[in-house]
Amino acid sequence: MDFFELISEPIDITTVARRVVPPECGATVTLDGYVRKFTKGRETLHLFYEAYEPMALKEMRKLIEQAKRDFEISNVGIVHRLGRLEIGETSVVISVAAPHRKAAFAACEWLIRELKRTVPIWKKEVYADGEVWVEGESEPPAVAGG
Amino acid sequence: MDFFELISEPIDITTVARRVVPPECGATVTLDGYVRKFTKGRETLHLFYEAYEPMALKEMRKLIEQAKRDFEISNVGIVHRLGRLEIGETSVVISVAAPHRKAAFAACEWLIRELKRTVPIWKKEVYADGEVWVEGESEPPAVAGG
Amino acid sequence: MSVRVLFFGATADVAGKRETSIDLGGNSNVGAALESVLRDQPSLQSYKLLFSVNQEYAELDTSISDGDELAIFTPVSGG
Amino acid sequence: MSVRVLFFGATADVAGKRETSIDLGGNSNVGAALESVLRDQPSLQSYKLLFSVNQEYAELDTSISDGDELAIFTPVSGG
Repeated sequence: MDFFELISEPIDITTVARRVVPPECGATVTLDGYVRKFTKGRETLHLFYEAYEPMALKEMRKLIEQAKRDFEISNVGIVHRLGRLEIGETSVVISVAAPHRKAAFAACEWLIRELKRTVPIWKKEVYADGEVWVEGESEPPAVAGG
Repeated sequence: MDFFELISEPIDITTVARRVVPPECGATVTLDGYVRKFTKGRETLHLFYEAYEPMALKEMRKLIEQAKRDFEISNVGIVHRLGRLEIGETSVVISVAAPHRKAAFAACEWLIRELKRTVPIWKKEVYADGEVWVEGESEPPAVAGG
Repeated sequence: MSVRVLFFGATADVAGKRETSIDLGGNSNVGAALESVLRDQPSLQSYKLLFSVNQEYAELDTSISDGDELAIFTPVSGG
Repeated sequence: MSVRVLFFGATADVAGKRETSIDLGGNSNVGAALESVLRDQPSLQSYKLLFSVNQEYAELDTSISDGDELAIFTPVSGG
């Protein structure tokens, strides 16, 4: 019941949140990330997300596997949208269902932090006077095996 | 744009999550609590929630005010459902929008913990062979002014 | 003086009603009101009870005035 | 041996293409492949670059074999 997807259509967060719910669970924590209108005072008109799709899906799968090892959670759903997004539209949803909400909060927070660090997706911000590919601020992941 | 409601109809969590989003924000964290099928191995057929409604709304308002003092968040929405709920239906949704997700996670986790401790709502679990009003496990709130 | 008393959840089931009214002397408090309620509803004694006066959490020594709304309930279990 | 090279986001814009192919001697690694790419695309040098080989993160000393898929990109910014 875990899932990870890259889609080009709008994300319905209720659907994502509901798909991770097993009968024994008590709480789902959902992170809904969306397009900001202002970044450092500059107005964004819209955004464009691009992924290295097969690798992004591999990395999303790894994140879910790691989260399920490290936290007492039942199911994880991750959906990231690609292509052009308007202001306020959801770019990413991460839902974590767990018997106890504490683990769901911790795992969801860990997953979004790691997703931004490891999943090969890039965001282009489009302004009235130009556009910029945003460079991630986090350290790249350590390479297993080198 | 904060809101707090007691409703008897099903809760649509996307709507709740969206209502807290201001243009400057980057993330919304949503806690979706729902009816568990099994509690301590006993099968629940359905649940019933009752509130001391005017006091519950007062306490919900206080929680939001406190959260906005203590965390760097923009908006909070809390919707708690009352009446009969079937297994898997959402009983409570808390959505917190913030410029940075860390504060949204922290505030949402604090809000659900405090809601369960302070907001006068009671849950009745109905089993095949009886029903029980669940007694809260948390300490009652300290009285201001005594 | 007269005080309105509300019950919810378990306390409403035990009391067999959701609301009652009690008469108290002047300068009363939650403790005195509770004693009066328990005379009618001794079964409530076996529950852990919380109180509010006019929809604010209260303790046994919180004072009560004529027309106040006292609620008696078990620890909350919403969420 | 031949290696397929993919670019994304900023690196695709700078390279002016999303994909290319390079020829390397045997027993090569990411560092050698990068040198080859930079000869054609020197502007990439001003970017912080990450690498993957066959869709797994790689470093400069990660070895590359014939037919491998090398990707060159800037730090990711999804979410």
